[in-house]
Order: sequence, then C-alpha cells, then structure tokens
Amino acid sequence: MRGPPGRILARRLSFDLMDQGRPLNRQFVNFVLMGLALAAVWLLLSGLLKPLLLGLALISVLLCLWLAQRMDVVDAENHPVWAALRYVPYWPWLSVEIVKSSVDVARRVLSPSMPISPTVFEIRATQRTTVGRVVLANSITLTPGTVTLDVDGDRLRVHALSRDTIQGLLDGEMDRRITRAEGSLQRLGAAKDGPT
Amino acid sequence: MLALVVVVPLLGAAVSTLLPAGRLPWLWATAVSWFMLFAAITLASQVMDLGTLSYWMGGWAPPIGIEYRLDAANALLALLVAGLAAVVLPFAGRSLAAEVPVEKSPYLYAAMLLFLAGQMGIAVTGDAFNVFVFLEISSLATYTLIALGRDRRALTASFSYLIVGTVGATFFLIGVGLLYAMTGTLNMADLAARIPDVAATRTVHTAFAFIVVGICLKLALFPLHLWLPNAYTYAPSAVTALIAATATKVAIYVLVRFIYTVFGPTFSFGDMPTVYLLVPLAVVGLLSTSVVAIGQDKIKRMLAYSSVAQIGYMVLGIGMATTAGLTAALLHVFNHALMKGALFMALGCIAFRLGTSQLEALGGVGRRMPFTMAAFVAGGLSLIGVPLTVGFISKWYLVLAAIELGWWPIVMVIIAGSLLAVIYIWRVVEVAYFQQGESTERCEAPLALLVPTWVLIGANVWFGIDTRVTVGIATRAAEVLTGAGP
Amino acid sequence: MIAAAILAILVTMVLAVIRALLGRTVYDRILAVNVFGTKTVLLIAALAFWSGRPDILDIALAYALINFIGVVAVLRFFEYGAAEGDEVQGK
Amino acid sequence: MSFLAHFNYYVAIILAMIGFYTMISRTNLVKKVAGLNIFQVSVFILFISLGVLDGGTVPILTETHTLYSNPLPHVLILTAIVVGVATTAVALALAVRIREAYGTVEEEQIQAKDDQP
Amino acid sequence: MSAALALEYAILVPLLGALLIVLAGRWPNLRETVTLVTAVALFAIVLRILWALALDEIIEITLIELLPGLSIALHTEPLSILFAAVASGLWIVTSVYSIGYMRGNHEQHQTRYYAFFAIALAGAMGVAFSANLLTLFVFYEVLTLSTYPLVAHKGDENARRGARTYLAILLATSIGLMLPAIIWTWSIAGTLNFTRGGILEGNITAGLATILLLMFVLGVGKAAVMPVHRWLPAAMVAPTPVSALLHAVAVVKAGVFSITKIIIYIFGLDFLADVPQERLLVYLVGFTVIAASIVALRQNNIKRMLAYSTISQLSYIVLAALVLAPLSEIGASVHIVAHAFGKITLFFAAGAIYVAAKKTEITQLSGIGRRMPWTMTAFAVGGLSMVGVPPTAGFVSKWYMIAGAFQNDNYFVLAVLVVATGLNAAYFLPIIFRAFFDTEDQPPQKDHGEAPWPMVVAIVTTATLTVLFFVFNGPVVELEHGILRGPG
Amino acid sequence: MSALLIDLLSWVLIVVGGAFGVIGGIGLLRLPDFFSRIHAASLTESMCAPCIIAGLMLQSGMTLVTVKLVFLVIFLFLTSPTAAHVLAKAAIHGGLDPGALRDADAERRG
Ligand code: NA
Ligand code: NA
Repeated sequence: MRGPPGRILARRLSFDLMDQGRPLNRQFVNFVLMGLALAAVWLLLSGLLKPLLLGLALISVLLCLWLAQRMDVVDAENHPVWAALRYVPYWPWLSVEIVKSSVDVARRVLSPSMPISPTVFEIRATQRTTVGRVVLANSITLTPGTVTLDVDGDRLRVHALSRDTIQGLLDGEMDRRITRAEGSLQRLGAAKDGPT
Repeated sequence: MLALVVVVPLLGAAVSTLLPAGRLPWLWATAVSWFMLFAAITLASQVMDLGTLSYWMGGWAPPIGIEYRLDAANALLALLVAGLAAVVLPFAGRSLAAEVPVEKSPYLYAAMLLFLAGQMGIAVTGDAFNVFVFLEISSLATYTLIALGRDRRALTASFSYLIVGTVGATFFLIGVGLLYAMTGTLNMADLAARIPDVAATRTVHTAFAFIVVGICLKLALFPLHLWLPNAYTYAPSAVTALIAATATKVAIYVLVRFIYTVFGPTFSFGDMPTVYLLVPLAVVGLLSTSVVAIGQDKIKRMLAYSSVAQIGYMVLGIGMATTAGLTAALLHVFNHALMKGALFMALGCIAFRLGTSQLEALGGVGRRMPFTMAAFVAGGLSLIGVPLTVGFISKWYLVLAAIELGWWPIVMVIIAGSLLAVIYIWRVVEVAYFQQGESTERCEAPLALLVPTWVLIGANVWFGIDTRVTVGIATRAAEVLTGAGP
Repeated sequence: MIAAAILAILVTMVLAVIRALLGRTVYDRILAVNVFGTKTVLLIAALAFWSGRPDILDIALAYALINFIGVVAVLRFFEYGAAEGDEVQGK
Repeated sequence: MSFLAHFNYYVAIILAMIGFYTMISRTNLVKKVAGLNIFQVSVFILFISLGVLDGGTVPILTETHTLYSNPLPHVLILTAIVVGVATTAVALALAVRIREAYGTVEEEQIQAKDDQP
Repeated sequence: MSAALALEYAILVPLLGALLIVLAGRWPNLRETVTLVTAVALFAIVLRILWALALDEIIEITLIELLPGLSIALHTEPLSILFAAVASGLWIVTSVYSIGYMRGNHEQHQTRYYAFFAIALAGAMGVAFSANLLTLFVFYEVLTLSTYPLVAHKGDENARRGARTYLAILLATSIGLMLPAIIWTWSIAGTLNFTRGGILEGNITAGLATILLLMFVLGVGKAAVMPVHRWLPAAMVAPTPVSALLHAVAVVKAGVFSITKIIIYIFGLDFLADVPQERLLVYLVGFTVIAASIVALRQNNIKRMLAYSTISQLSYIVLAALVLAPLSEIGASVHIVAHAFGKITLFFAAGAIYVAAKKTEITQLSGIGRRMPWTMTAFAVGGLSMVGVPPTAGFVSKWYMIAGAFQNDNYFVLAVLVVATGLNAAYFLPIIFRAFFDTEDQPPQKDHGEAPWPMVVAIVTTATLTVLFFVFNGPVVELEHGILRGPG
Repeated sequence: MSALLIDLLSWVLIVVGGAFGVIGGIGLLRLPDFFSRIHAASLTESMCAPCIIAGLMLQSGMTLVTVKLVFLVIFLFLTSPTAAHVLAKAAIHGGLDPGALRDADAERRG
C-alpha cells in the first residue's frame, strides 16, 4: 500500500478499529492522530507518570477532542501536524531570512537619520493549498520589516518598513520555496485539496 | 446530610442543563428543592436535640480543610432557604413559563438550583473563605436570573447589581484576607478563638470595616441599596419572590455571623463603633425608603423599597447588641421572608393575568381576582404587623428589645415604619376594591399559582399564632450567637 | 549572565509601557501591550532559570496563551466598535 | 525599610484605587468591567503577597527545596480568580445583551433610551 | 350551652353569619333573614352569658397562646356584659332599620354591607369580652378594619376620602400610641390581664403612669377625645345605619369601654388616685366635652351636629371614669347604655328624615313634626336624653356622674357637667321647637309622610327603650356595682 | 571543551536576543507611525524571543525543560504573526491608512 506513513498508519488503524470492508474514514483517523498528539503534548509538559495524573490526562484529551468535534475544526482535510512536517526543508532558509532582515531593521531603527520609507504593495501567491498560503503570509509577517495586511484569493497585501527591502519578496524567492515545499510531499501522494 | 444539602443542588444544576427544554427541568428543580427542605428539617431537628453539628469536607481537618458547621442560627437559615425554595419553585412553573422563553428552561432552573446551592452553602459552611465562594455562586446565578426579565431594563438592572455585588464580595474578601494574615486561619470558630489576641491591631479593625461594608452592600442596607429596587422590579416574578425572600436574608445572616461569632460582641460593639454605624443607617433607611415606597406607582417597585425598609428593621435589631434585639432580628429575617415571598407571589399572580403591576391597572381587581387579592391583603397586613400574623410577632420582639434598652425614639421609629406600611399597602387595597377598572370579568389566577401563594399566606398566619418553633429557634440562636447561652 | 537577559527584557518592557502610555492610537497601545506580554513570557522563562525552578516554565506557556487570547479579544472589542457605542453591525 | 516592608500593601491599594476609579468614572459598561477586574486583581495580589516567606520559593514540592511560601493563599486565590473570571464572563455577556437591546453600552445613552420610550 | 362555650359563640356566631350572608348574597330576602336570625341568636347568647354572670360564675377561656404568658383570651365582668348586651341588642334594631334604609335608598353592594356589619359585631363582642390588653387590641383592630368598607360604602371619591381619614386616624392612634402603651405595660408589669385593682401599682412612677395613661386615652382613638376626634365627623359620609353602628352600637362605645376598662383593671382606681398628674387628663377631657358641645352648637347639618354631640357625650364617659369615684364609674358604664339608646334614636330619626324628605339641614326642619310625628317625637326623646332631662336614660347616668363628682369633691368635673348640660339643651331644644311649633317656610317638592315602616318601628323601639331605661335601670346599676369587685 | 563552547554559544544567543529586544523597544518609541512600529514589535517577537529561548535551551540541555522551551518558541512563532496580522487588520478597519498601494510589477521591471 502506498501513501505517507501517517496515511498508512491511519489505514491500519481504521481497519483495526472499524468493522472490515468499511471505506477508510479520514475524519476519524484525524481524530485519533489529534488525540495522540495531545497525549504526547501532555506527557512532555507534565513528565509525571502517576496513574491519577494519567487518568486526568486521558479525561482532558477526550474533552479536547469532544470540543474540537463540536467546533468541527477537525475535518477530512489533511492535519496541520503533517502540514508542518512538509515545510521542514523551508525552515532553515526562513530563519536566515529572519536574521538578515532583523539586522537590517535594527540598523534602520538605530541610525540617527532613521532611513525608512514605509510602503504598501501586493504580491501574487502561487501555492495551491490554503495552508501553503497561510505559511507564506505568516512568513512575511515573521520576517521583521514586512507584515501581511490582507490576503484575498492569491493576492497578498504587504506593508514594508522600507522600499529597499521589498525586492526579495517581489522576486518571489520566498513564494517559490514555499510552493516547492508544498509540492515536495505532493510527489509522495498527499491530499489533493485545490485552491479555495 | 450536611454535605448533601449543598452538593445535591449543585449536581442538580448540572443535571438540569442536560434535560430537554420544557416542563422537565422545572419538575427536576422542584424535586431537588423538596429534597433540600426534607434535609433541612432533619438537620434542624438534629441541631435542636444534639446541638451543633460539624462535618469536614473530604475529611480534611480545618484550617486546611473546609468545615461545615450547623448551629441554631444557620439551622434556621437553612430551613428558611429550603422552605421558601420548596414553595416558590412549584409556583415558578406556570409563572416563569409565561415570562421566560421555554428553550431557556434548562438553564433557568440550573441557575435557580445554583442559587439555592450557594445560599445553602453559606448557611452551612463554617469557613470564612467558603462563604465568599458560595456568596459569589449564588450572586452569579442571581445576575443571570434577573437578566431573564422581559423588560430590557432587566439587563441594566442585573449589570449594576453585578458591579455592586462583586465590589461587595471583593470587600468581604479583602477583610477575610486581612483576618487570615493576622490569625493564619479561615475557619470561623478558630478565627473567633484567635481574634481576641490581635484585636488591638489596626489590621483587624480594617478587616472588620471591609467585611461589614462588603456585606452591607450585598444586603442593600441604606444607602447601599440603590441596586435593589431595579433588580427586584425587572426580574421575573418568581425570581423576585425567591431572591427577595432569601438573598438579602442570607446576607443578613452573614453579617450576624461575623459581628457576633467571628469578631464577637465585645469587639464588634466594644472596640468598634458598630452601633453608631448600623442603628442610624437602619433608622434613616427604614423611614426614607418607606416614604419612597409610598410614592411608587409600580407595585413591584413599591414592595422592593419596602424590602429595603424591612432590612432596616433587621439591621436595627442586630445593632441593638442585645440578645433580645438579635432574637427580634432573626425572627424578622424568617418572618419577612414569609411575608415578602407571599406578597411577591400574589403580585406574580396579578402579573400573570394582567401582564403588569402598575397600580392604576388594578382597578376592580379585588372582584376579578378575589383569592389573589385576599392573599395580597393578608400579606400586607402581615407586613404592617397586624396581630395573628408573623409581622406582629417580629415587631413585638423588636419593640420589646428597644424598650428594654430604653430607646424610646427607636420604638417610635418602628411604629412609624408600620404606619407608613399601612399607607402604601392601603393604596393598593383601595384601588383594587373601591375603584372600578375598565374590565370587570373574573380572571382568577390558576391553582398552580394560587396554591403556593396561599401556602405562604398560611405560613404567615400559622407562625403568627403558633410561635413556639420560630421564637424557640430564634431565641436559641441569639443566645448561641451572643454567647449568652450554650 | 541571565541577569543581563532579565535586565534587557525589563528595559524592553519599560520602553513598551512608555509607548503604551504615549499611544497616539489605541492600536499603538495594544501593540505595545502585546510586546509587553510576550516579553513577560520571556521574563518568566528567564526567572525560571534565575531562581533555579524551571517548573515555572509551565506558567510561561500558560501566560503566552492568555496573552495571545487577550490581545485578540481586546482587538475584537475595538473592531466590534463597542468602545464607540455605535450601532451593532449586521443587526 | 518599613515602606518596603509594606510594599505589597501599597501596590494593592494603588491598584484598588485605579480599579475603583475606573469603575466609577467610566460610563462604558465594558470599561467598568475592566475596572472591576483591576480592583479584584489588587485583592489577589494582596492575598498572594501575604503568603510570601523571605527566602521561600514557589510552593511546588521538590527534593532540593525545603523552604516554601504558604500554599493556602495560592489555593484560595486560584478559586477567587475562577470566580472572578466567571463574574467577568457574566458581566461581558450582559454587556453584549445590553448592546443588542439598546445598541450601545454607554450609560447615558442607555439612560436616554429608557427615558424616551 | 355552657357559659364558656357561649363566650366563644359570641364571636363565632357573627362570623358564621357573615359567611352565610355572603353565600346568600344572591337572594336578598334570605340574606336579610340570615342577618336578623344571627342578630337575635347573638343577643340570646349574650343573655346566656349575662345569666351566668348573675350567678357569679367565673368564666375565662384562652383561645390562643401567642407567646408564654401572652394569649388571646376571653372573660366576662359587669362592664363587658353591659357593652355586649347593648351592642348585640341594638344590632337587632339596626338590622331592621338597615333593611328599610338600604332598600329605600337602592344602595349598591348590600351583601358586602351586611357581611362586614356582622364581622364588625364579632369584633365588638371580642372587645367586650377580651380578658387582656392584647386581645382587646386585636379585636379593636378587627372592628376598625371591618368598619372601613362600611364607611367607604358609597365608593365615590368623597366617601373614599372620608373613609381614608377614618382609617388613618384610628390605625395611627391605635398602632402609634395604644400598641406601644400595651408593650410598655407588658415590659413593666409582665402581664396584660385585666385584674381587679390593676396591674401597674408599684411598677411605675406617677409621672410615667400619667404618660402611659395619656398614651392609652389618645391611643384609643375610638373614644374620640380631642385632638383625635376628627375621624368621627369624617365618617359622616357613611350611610345612616352605619352611623348608628359607629355612634351607638359598637365603635365609639368600644372606645370608651376600652378606656374605662383600662382605667379600672389596668391602672386601678386606688393607684390612679395617688397620681396627681392624672388631673391633667381630666382637664383635657373636660375641655373636649365643652369644646365639642360648642362646635355642635354651630352646626347646621344634622348628622355633623349629632357627631359632635357624640364626641362630647363620649368625653362625659371618659371624664366620669377619670373621676375615679365608685359612683362615677357606675355613671360611666350606665352612660354607655344611656347614650347608646338616645344617640341611636337620634340617628335613626335623622336617617328617616333623609329617606322621607331628603332633608339634611337643621334649618330645613321647620314644621316637619306634623308630617313625621313618630319620628320627631322619638327625636325629641333622644334629644332630651342627651341633655339629661327626666324621664329619659340620660338623666340616670348624669345623676351617677354628678354623685361621683361630689364623692371626690371634684368641682371642676361638676362645673363641666353643668355647663355641658346647658350647651346640650341649647342645641337640641331649638330643633324640637322648630319641628313642632314653626310652620313650614315653603311646602316640600314632594308631599311626604313617615319613612318606610321598618325604620319607624326601629325608631319607636329605641325611643321607648330610652324612656324605659329611666324607669327600670335598677338591675343594670346593680350589676355595675360588680365593677368594683371586678373579674376573678 | 564542548560544554564550554555550548555555554559560550548560549550566552551569545541570550545577549544577542536581549540586545534585539531593547532595539525593538527603541524602535517602538522612535518609529513615526503605527504600521512602522509593527515592524519594531516583530523585531522583538521574531528575533529577541527565539534567541533568548534558544540560549536557555542550551543551558538546560536534553531535558523536559528544553521540550517545554521548544513548545514555547513554537507557540510564539504561531501566534505572534497572527497577532500582528489581526492588529494590522483591526487598525485598517479602525480607519488607519497604511499608505497608498504602489504598482508592484513596475517595481519588478525597474
Ligand atoms: Na428582601
Ligand atoms: Na473579574
């Protein structure tokens, strides 16, 4: 059977937990995964293994799942956890960018003349998934010197501290890398959720 | 049992939220309230023969653990709360169905049960901080209940009550905190034992001031009463009946408990100028609010002001700092609950039929709703203090206490209060019986409302004639509190 | 050395408070408050090491959470326009 | 030194004053609630600071530490904070309902709307 | 029926009557029958009690024990039986009269009227037989509240205002002065029971005793001692039979009865005799006698004139009681009867004149004696009794009062009595002369004779009683000597 | 040797973080309008916080404490841009003008 490890695991789970032959239930799988994630977080944060605390952990995890289900934030769409995994190759580059632009902004702030030229401009996003587009928007905001004001369709409205710093964004370097990261798992057969 | 009386309504509230909207939540709440009454009666009888009961929450010993403690004073209070609840909730069924949208019913009755749980909690807990918690539980329930009133003014009324109430509770909390700082305990009995050693410190004096002021905000002692009239006026009828009958009474109890048990009479009246604080306020409030009541053309509001006046009587009794005075105050706490409950319920019947409590709308109601108006008149006579009603008994004791102290002006004030009550009650009677309304066809309230109302009226007469129980417990409680008795 | 970090954080917080007071627009103030909040998170974290009680880090996490929710809530309030008391949108 | 000895009291008092002033002076119901919160927080701080022991550390038991500040106030204030949050929630809910009913949360405007029915 | 049972019935029967009247409301004849039957039954019961008292049976029953030592209890003694007999007896006559009056005037709400009338009688009986101050107070208030609807009977703004004044003054005085006085008494004497020789002696200083007595005399507003007399003229808005109830049958009598009883059985004559300041009250009451008579003299409306005459007559009784001489006490109690007979006759007459001739002013009465001989003769009898001229009841009581005044050499009272008699003559005799010897200035619009027969019957009866009492007062006076023995 | 190196590195990170924090604060004060101040703020969020936390991680080594710090930094990275974004949106909604939109494509050619 092909597919990302999570998907394979999920299929296994679904076969074990549900009566045979039923088509695989993605939402249920995502629930299980979310539950496991929450449990892991709890364990890591408390680091205690007393039965009482574990019992409480179980209760609170279930409570969270119930709430999530009521708010239906968990749907058939791919889980952010896996989304996060996809962008691993992109993080180092982003960090470097952040450092560079931080230094630049710091320079402008400290220099007596304060050489700034606030600008608003638009760029086009080429990502196909919503997650991808969110990643782009947040990356822009994370890097000092630029902030995403508004996202509408594939057009991002950006405010920059200075005209000189926006060239990189206009060249679309960041956009390209994100799209590539998004695609990188695509080849492994990730969910096809077209642009919304 | 001591724990159940609080835990059951708490859980009951949770259950109520899960019930389907309709009559079911009401039935459930009523059942719970009747259980509470049963429990309260059992406890009260135990207290009367066995003396003070004590129970450690979760087996933790005080001061870490919370002690539930029941003596004559809070036995009386528990009886009062449970009894009133057991009568008002049956009444609430029809009355609230007419005033509150049905889909809210599960939460409505959950709030009522929370309110009762809080009131009961205050009644039985022996832990100062626990009092604060329960006070806030019941207050929060009250805010939501008041906000359910049909008129949008109910919202603003509830909001201002919330602000004032929270400030009051926070003041109380400050006081408790300071006491804790000085004594290292929150258990009332321990506090009572340890305060004398530190009574001289300024911190304890500050604590006393904060606690008294905080509670007086909650119990709407003049001039801190401004939140009350609107709250009572715009809340749904049954809610008004319940909170008017119990909420302020419980606050009074807390005041008594702290002045007499925790701080002790010697400190409260010896070291602190409590008398000069409470008595003048009580007197001025009693007279002024009675006069204001006469001016009201919304009967519900009139009764609300009269409540503030009646609170004046109770505080007066507390301020006398004698066993007789305290007995009178406790008696009036109980008796006023009976009369105000009855009056507001009778008014609820009228509102149920006429959809208003405006005075001018009552022309000829005496003929249209004979039993309801008869109940109102009976309750009114009790409020005035006519013999063979509970009102007379509490006035009798209050006046005796005043004479005992030789406070003749106070006697006159008490009497004057009764006369003012005559005036504002009679305004209603005159319109209802001797003025023609536009309609004359009979529209007596349904039995579901009449029966509970008359049960309370019956209580007004019964306890006005057979005073052994009430006077017995009240005297005993006063003796316990003033340390005169066991 | 952590003392240095704490000092730096405190300085930042002071500057943020000044901005919050100078404000100009309410949004400047919220921005400053937000900065103040995240710096508080850092401060708690640093203090955890300073006092040798890393357990306190949980508090830092909780505080980060509250700070975020708080800022969003406040913004919601101002966006809602309740502060100006104008008519309700979409009503 | 005596000033520092009562430092916590002064902080609490100042905060209480600020909260109280806000509550009274502001006509915007939501701001009143904010004032109420500040007022309550001042009390919480007072309570907590009462439990402090000099040299004592956070009352989370470990092997290494022996001297803790008094945990009881923390417990109580935790409760008080919960109560406070509940109160705030109810208050804000009311504010929302009021806004739906009156279209404003400004006291005078509400008053005006009640007076001219 | 045992005497003790009779005591309870004296209160229960009228209440039961009221209930039946309400039930019979739809059938007027049945309703009125119920009223009459109840009235007669009550009178019979009172006679039964009188009989028991004559045999020196001591009758005392406790209905309810409110607080330890404080109960709702009934007993009998000469004064109470006298009051009870007068009230219940006159109720019969008044009922007959009411039937004529209410039907003759086509009044509304007659059921309410008869029902509350019965309740008022129950209250009066309670006052009469009350064994302690609390019981007295309770039934006193029952009487007050039950007469309010009667006074407000017409229901128009004017009637409501009059009734408001009536209720306000009576409640204000009773709750404001009488109740505190009672509680004070309780707190110093530890009991409220009516006891021979009083309960206060030795527990209270003379000065305070005077204040207490003043609180009682003014607190019992029904006695209409100035300045708390205003309710009586205000109540003139009521229908005539109600005025009869107020002035003769129950209400004002309950007032003077209460004061007499308090003076005799709470303070005690001997104790008060040692209270010099008590004289101040004598002056106050004496002033009321004179002042009220002068006001009456200046009235033109018959009923108002009668009202002020009542005020002065009541003060006779209080005055006599305050003289503290045995004979004057007897005079006081006898005058309760005498004034009852005389005044009810006068009011019935006034009512008859109103129903027959629609006349309300004295100046309109010229020559009416020829059209209504029976009525006006009765009026003359009543008037003479007020003045105290033989052969009428008024003479008997005045005789004992004067004798009592001599007994204590109380020349002030003596003077008051003489002057008042003169004034009474000055405002009654002219009316009588005008009625019989003047000629009608202008003929009336409708040619009328006597009022409906039930009214005439009632009037003649009461007038006859007034005269008969002059002759056969022996038993009553004899009975009232018992006051000086007092209850058990 | 490597322990010393790690220590050194952590100190450097902490100092750098602290420095950027202060600079951000200064920017918060110096910069002329709200939208530029956002950038100063993001300086303290995206640079100062991670550096200091990283420094602390190096202090604590491979323990649960480090895990918590990781959670902390992840959380900050998720929330701080969101907060900034919401803030900017609210400001625009509230009537603040971020400035005229420039023709981006022209820029690219130029
Ligand atoms: Na009340
Ligand atoms: Na709060």
